[in-house]
Amino acid sequence: MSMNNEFKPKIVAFCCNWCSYAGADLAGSSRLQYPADVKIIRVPCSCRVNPMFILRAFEKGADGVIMCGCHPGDCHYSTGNYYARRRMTLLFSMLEYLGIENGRTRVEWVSAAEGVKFSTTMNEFVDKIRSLGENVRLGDLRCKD
Amino acid sequence: MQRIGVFVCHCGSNIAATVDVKKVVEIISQEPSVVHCEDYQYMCSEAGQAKILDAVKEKNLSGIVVCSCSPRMHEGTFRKAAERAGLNPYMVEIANIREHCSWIHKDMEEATEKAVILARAAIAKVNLNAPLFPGESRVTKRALVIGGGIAGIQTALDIADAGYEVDIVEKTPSIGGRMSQLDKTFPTLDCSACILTPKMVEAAAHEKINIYTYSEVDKVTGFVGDFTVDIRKKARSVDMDKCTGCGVCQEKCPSKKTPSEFNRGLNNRSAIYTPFAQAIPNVPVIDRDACIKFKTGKCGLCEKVCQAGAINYDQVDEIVTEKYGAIVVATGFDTIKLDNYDEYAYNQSKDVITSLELERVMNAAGPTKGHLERLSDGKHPEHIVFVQCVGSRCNDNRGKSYCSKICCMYTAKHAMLIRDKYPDVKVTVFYIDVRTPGKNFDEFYRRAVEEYGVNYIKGQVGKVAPQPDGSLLVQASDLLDNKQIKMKADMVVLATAIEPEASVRGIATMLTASIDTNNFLTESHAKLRPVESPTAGIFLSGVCQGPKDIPETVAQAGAAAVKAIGLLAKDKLLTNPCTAKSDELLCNGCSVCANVCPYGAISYEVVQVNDHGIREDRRVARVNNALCQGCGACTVACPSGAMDLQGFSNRQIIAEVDAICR
Amino acid sequence: MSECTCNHDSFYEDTLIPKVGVVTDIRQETPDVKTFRVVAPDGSKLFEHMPGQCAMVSVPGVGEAMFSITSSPTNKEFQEFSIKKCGVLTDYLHAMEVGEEITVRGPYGNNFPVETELKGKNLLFIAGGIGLAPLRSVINYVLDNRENYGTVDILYGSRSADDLVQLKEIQEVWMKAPNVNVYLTIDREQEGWDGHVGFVPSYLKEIGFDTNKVALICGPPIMIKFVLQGLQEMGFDKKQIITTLELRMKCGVGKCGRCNIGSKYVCKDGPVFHCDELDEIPAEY
Amino acid sequence: MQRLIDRAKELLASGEVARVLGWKKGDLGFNPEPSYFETAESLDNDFVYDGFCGANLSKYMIEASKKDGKTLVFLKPCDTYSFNQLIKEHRVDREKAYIIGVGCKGKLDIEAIKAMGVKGILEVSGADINSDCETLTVKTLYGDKEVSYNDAMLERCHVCKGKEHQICDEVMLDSRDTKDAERFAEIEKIEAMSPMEKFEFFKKELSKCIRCNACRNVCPACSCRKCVFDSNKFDEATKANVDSFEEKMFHIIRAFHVAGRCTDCGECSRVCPQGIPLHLFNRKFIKDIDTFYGEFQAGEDSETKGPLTAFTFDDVEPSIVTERG
Amino acid sequence: MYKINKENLSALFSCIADANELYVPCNINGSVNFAAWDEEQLVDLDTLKTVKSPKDAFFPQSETLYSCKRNGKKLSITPEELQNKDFVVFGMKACDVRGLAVLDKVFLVDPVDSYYKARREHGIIVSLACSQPEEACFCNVFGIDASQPEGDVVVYMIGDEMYWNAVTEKGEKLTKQVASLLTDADEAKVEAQKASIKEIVSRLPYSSLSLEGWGKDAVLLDKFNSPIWEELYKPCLACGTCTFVCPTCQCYDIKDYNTGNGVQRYRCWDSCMYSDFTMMAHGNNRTSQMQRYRQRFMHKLVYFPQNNDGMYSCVGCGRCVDKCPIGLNIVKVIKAFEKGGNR
Repeated sequence: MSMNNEFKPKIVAFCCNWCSYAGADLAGSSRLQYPADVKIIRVPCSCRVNPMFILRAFEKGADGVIMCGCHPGDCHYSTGNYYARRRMTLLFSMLEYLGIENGRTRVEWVSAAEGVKFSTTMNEFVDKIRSLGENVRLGDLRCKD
Repeated sequence: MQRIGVFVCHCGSNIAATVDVKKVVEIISQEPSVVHCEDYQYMCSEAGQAKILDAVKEKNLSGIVVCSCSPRMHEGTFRKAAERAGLNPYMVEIANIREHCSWIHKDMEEATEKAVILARAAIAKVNLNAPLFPGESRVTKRALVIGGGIAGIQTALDIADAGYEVDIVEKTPSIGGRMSQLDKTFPTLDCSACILTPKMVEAAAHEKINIYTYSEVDKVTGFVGDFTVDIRKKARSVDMDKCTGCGVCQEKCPSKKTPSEFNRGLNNRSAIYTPFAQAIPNVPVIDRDACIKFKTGKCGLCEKVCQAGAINYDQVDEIVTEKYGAIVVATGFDTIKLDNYDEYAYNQSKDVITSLELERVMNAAGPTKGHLERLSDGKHPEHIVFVQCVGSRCNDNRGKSYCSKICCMYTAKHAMLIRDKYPDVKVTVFYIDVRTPGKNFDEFYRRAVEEYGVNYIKGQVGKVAPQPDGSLLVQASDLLDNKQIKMKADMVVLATAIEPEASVRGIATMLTASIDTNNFLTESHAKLRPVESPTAGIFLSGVCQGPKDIPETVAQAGAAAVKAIGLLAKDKLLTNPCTAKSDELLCNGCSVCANVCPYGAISYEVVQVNDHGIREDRRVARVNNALCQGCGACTVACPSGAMDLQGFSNRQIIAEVDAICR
Repeated sequence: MSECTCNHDSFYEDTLIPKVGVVTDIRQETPDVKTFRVVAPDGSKLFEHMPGQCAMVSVPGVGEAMFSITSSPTNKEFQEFSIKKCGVLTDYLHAMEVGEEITVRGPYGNNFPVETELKGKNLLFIAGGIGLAPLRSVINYVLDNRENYGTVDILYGSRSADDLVQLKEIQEVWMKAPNVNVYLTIDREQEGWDGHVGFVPSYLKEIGFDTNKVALICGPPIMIKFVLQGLQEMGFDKKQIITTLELRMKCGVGKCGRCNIGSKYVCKDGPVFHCDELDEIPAEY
Repeated sequence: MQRLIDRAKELLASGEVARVLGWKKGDLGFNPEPSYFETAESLDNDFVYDGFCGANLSKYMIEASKKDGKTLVFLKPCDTYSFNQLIKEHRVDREKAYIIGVGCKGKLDIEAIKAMGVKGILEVSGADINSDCETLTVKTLYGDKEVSYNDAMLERCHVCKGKEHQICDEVMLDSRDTKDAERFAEIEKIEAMSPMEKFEFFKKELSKCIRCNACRNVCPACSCRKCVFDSNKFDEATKANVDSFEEKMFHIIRAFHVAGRCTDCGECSRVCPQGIPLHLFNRKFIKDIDTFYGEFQAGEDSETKGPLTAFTFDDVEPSIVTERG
Repeated sequence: MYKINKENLSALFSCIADANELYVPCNINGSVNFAAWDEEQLVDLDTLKTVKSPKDAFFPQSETLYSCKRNGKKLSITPEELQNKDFVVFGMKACDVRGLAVLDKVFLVDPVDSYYKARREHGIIVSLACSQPEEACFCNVFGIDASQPEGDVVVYMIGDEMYWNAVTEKGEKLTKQVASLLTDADEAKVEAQKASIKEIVSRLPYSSLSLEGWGKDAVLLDKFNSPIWEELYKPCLACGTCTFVCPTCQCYDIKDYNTGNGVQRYRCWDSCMYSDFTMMAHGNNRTSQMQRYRQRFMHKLVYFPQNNDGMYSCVGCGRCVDKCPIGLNIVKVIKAFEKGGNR
């Protein structure tokens, strides 16, 4: 962690290739700002996001993880996000049950046309994570040296 | 470990204005496994690509990272460049430092730091990339169309005209489908038979089209480009080659008590029958359930009167196995059963009929020879009430939640035709909304109201009660005037909701095509791929995909044909190499992956494996690369990690996560 | 080298802590075998060893595995490892370039008794494939101390001519050394090969050595099995046959519990065993 | 119990089955072990079925399915759910199993007896399957003690799923109603805690975990040939025990992998040497699945798609977790 | 011999903890294990056996050996600091202390394991004589006297008093530290307790277990090739419970953890029962569970004694008897061979 007192969260965003990644591209070409703390990983579909990836991100020091996919019903693969939705609902519920602040994870459906929504979502999410502060409840101590 | 070259693009000033490109190069050069790193003004330019070619040769690179614009923009460009350099195109990864970095950040330090991290993530991924090769599969240049209605006929004609063989499988004795039952068509009021029959004839005569009527699809195996289909030709009991279609057998047949399917049960037909006069083929079939010969063994009259000697009681079902490259589903629709709608007295009164029955009543070849009359007593009606949305847009469980789409228009048509032919008949239409989007549709509806004086009432019919005098008492609410109405009617016509033909569910299962809860086949993308099923090589034509009128059906039929032609035109199919792959040593054979696969791409087989010295037979998953589209649903469902997605493997994504979080 | 701030008595007191080694030379021996030359970052030799000993080579974050040291102790400049590609670590090593750093700890295990039992004896070396790696250390040791030993016969075979490891050294040094006979064989006929063709055990019988020798053998298990049979048929006593076992180890210091065969630890009590000793331990190797 | 032995001998003798999978007497009277019996003699000498036969034998049927001939297996009502689930996942072969659904009067937990302060247990009587299952007499080095049968039962028996066998060829011996607690009561208690309390509770529990993998290896749903935590597929093959994260990751993912497949058989909690209430993870998923997607009991049949391999268009959004507060 | 009233134990712990790290058996959510002492901990000296043996105070379940950092192509290695502070393990039982003697044979022989050695040098053992042996105990079979453990200080719980007897120099030093809390005592009560324990031990179900045919004179290959193993291993789940609760099991794995900033090479306990234990890139010498099961017991009862002058790698603590999920244990193995004529 940097020494200046401003908290710079590490945020991983999984974006599906067909909608949300394109939405992020649109946010970019529309020059809609959101904090550099967000780093995007491209996946073919939200149903490719394994809970393991999310826990891994937290293990390695992420402060927030957000997953974006096509709106339900609009999945490029027709049903992927429906599975993703169930998986993430259960995972998030479990994390909350374990006492992890429930704002650290989020799912948002962002279409390729929703550049504005993408950037607003990211701004909101970063604000939320900043208000939650550093992730101390999840994460491996060894990564914090 | 790879030997990675990293190329950082300035994109003019698009990137360089906010990202300190030189600094990125300086930092990234220090990364392990990076053996080459440079920046350039426009990496996508010829000169930029040449730099990739040179570096691959000079430094013997095995992987490439381009830090530039979105991969959705130039991933293809750089993959091709890599290929020209002798590398596998899938050894390229893009770090998106324009749309996801320089364009959205203002602070140079921040943007530069992020660009470095994005580059590291791409490097981490490339380190685990493996060359991928698109597979090839051959294409059988023949299409199957399931369903011989207007959708199927149009699709078949379009495919055949493009020069490909087409088979139509129709389960009834004749092609023609629902459209053949219609009297007139909106919005131009052409006679349905007049425009359909020529198409039927054309299809039958087309040298590239082969029609299997009275046949059903029994079994489908294979995949896009290479389906194998078993078609069951049901025993017709009439020799197609000998029959001249003279019709004597039907006249002489003593069993004439079977409700006519074609006339919606409004009259009866003989046991040996052709559904309607213009049937194609004009060869009757024997309905063995109704035929006296089959029931008692005595009779055989048709055989005696047939001069052609075409009657053959010993025919059995025949299975034809054929190979196809593409399959078009055009199974059409039926109206829903009205058992849940007792309030409309459909089952109590013969004078309450569905709109499709009205079509037959109004048709000159129909049960009343085209005379508008009450089916109970043959009297001329004075007042006809039309009820809209019977079972459509229903928010309880009795009907369908969707709009059947065609009812508003055909009701306007019916009202108009009645008013035109019988100006003395009063016509009232109860509607919830009148929906008339479409070319000349609203004008059509307005003519019904304005020119023909059809009485439209926004309101719902609560009850239709048959009266002792034979009339019908219609109780309804008028929503605009907010009052209850009671009116006497002589006939009530129900705009009954349509639903997909019942057999489509079985067909969808055979095709592994996905189907929604209403039994409509699902399209691959609601907007962008509306005529393709998510299952590759399966196309959708007509109402099996969703409610449609004739013009839309024909348009979609043509679209489906074009998609099928596009497939058949290829000699070989290149398959997307980013497909799922199962590690058979880890696979449990539990089927969870197949359960979530939208494409039916996963099958199971028992193989002998050698698991570190343990030899045993195991049930393991196999991914068909021709079908897999690479969504990855299976990879997450798989608990053991046996199923992985090439190009987006677990390790690769985890490496990206690690690089970002480090 | 980084400043040591720890409280270990001396930096490398614990044998689990490796030394950093620089790869100074990489030779492609066969399509899947490369020989790596390693020295300390200051250019000196990492450690002293005896022929037959092995060392743990590691790329931090990738893996660690035991390899036999193929260079002779008589080489005063460096150590060499001949490594066959067979897993994650070896894949990584094979992709490496000269100048990169790895870690090495060792030497581990016992050695061929070159200074005791073998002194003054006639020696017969029999190797198959990558199995030449440990024997090469002995052979060069013997050649460098030629006066201490009797005759030297070397029988070496491989799948094909391309799979013969250290072919250059064999041809240019061993074949030219005094009182040394080298017999090469490959499994199948191959264009451009005018030497012997056939499996090592059958070639062994064809040649038919007399038994006033000590045999040192190393190779794939199946070869060892038949060579052993062959030697016994020729009248060799198991005591006269010395082999080295496969190096399936983790700690290298006889503690982690993996490589033991019965009460013997391959990493500590081996890897060099007399064949009569093998009869006394369970067949778990 | 003799009836079981007689029936097993009969089936062995007739050649209907090639072997019997049951429980073998332990050396302390309360530590029976799962065992195969191939002869009438061994059944006579060693077979046992009493209150301490808690082990769920359905997972052993994976290996037994590979053997020649049928295996007679004794399954308690709750074990049959696991067996059904294993059929669904093609892990066992129904044709290779002859299932005797054996009655159950609640299974005993020797740890529960010890937790009552009973030390030096030499013998426990009253655990016989034919007894009235009210009181156990425990003979110890330090005198005799009486313990209520119900107090000594495993956690899972207090929330018993019922006396019905979901799948079997025949039923033998009677079962007893042992349910005296609400299945989700513990979960609700935790859900009502503040985030900090929840976190501390689980941190304490998981800090006990020694990564011995007993929970995983005994679990009939964890039937993977190679667990992800043992393979390199996710780069998560760690056996370290450094801080709580590793255990957290392991237990969350394990629970996730068995979500919708876990029948709540309770074996994980039974075998944990540290007494970690592992069922709290699995049961949380079961509760959530019931709430979000409708009630579902894995193993009730061998065909229904599991909740994580199905969906509806109007499933709840993940934000429900935040919204429900 | 000194004594201290049980009421003052907390003060005693506090006093010890002032100068040393202190590990005592604590009840954490219902399980008793050795843990670092603080005021908050629920100390439990009544429970006979902690779930895990105290071996991880000397041989931790996970410990970092060294860290590597990569700077460009350069590597640097920083060894982990060795234990350099004294620590006290309070309440080890006779079997646990003997367990350390077994570990010593592994870690203190050449090449010495410096991590373990440092902990042994700095560790002060306060052992607690057993007052209520339980059914699974069979330490007497290995010549261990539960009533008279080894250790730097031996303590005895008798009534409301705890008797304290320093045995070694380290023990004397610790005694000096806490002297203010101790009062002089005579040995009569201690001797009485010892006698009563001996009587109880003789009544333990496993007390007359015979080790005949095992140990350094065992016929290794007879035992190894015995068909009995095929019968014994079948129910084994291949979990590591027995290994991880055992005071003498010392198998470990060496692995890397990538922290993002470097690599930590750590070692952690491993179990020879795990299916991947001997899996290496170029082979696996124990591919079946039978082989792995046999390895564990052959090691404890034959290999180890043969390499260490007859010392068994089992101390009869009975933890595996208590904890095996499906009721297997070393005693059943010994008995099975007894039945089978020790072959």
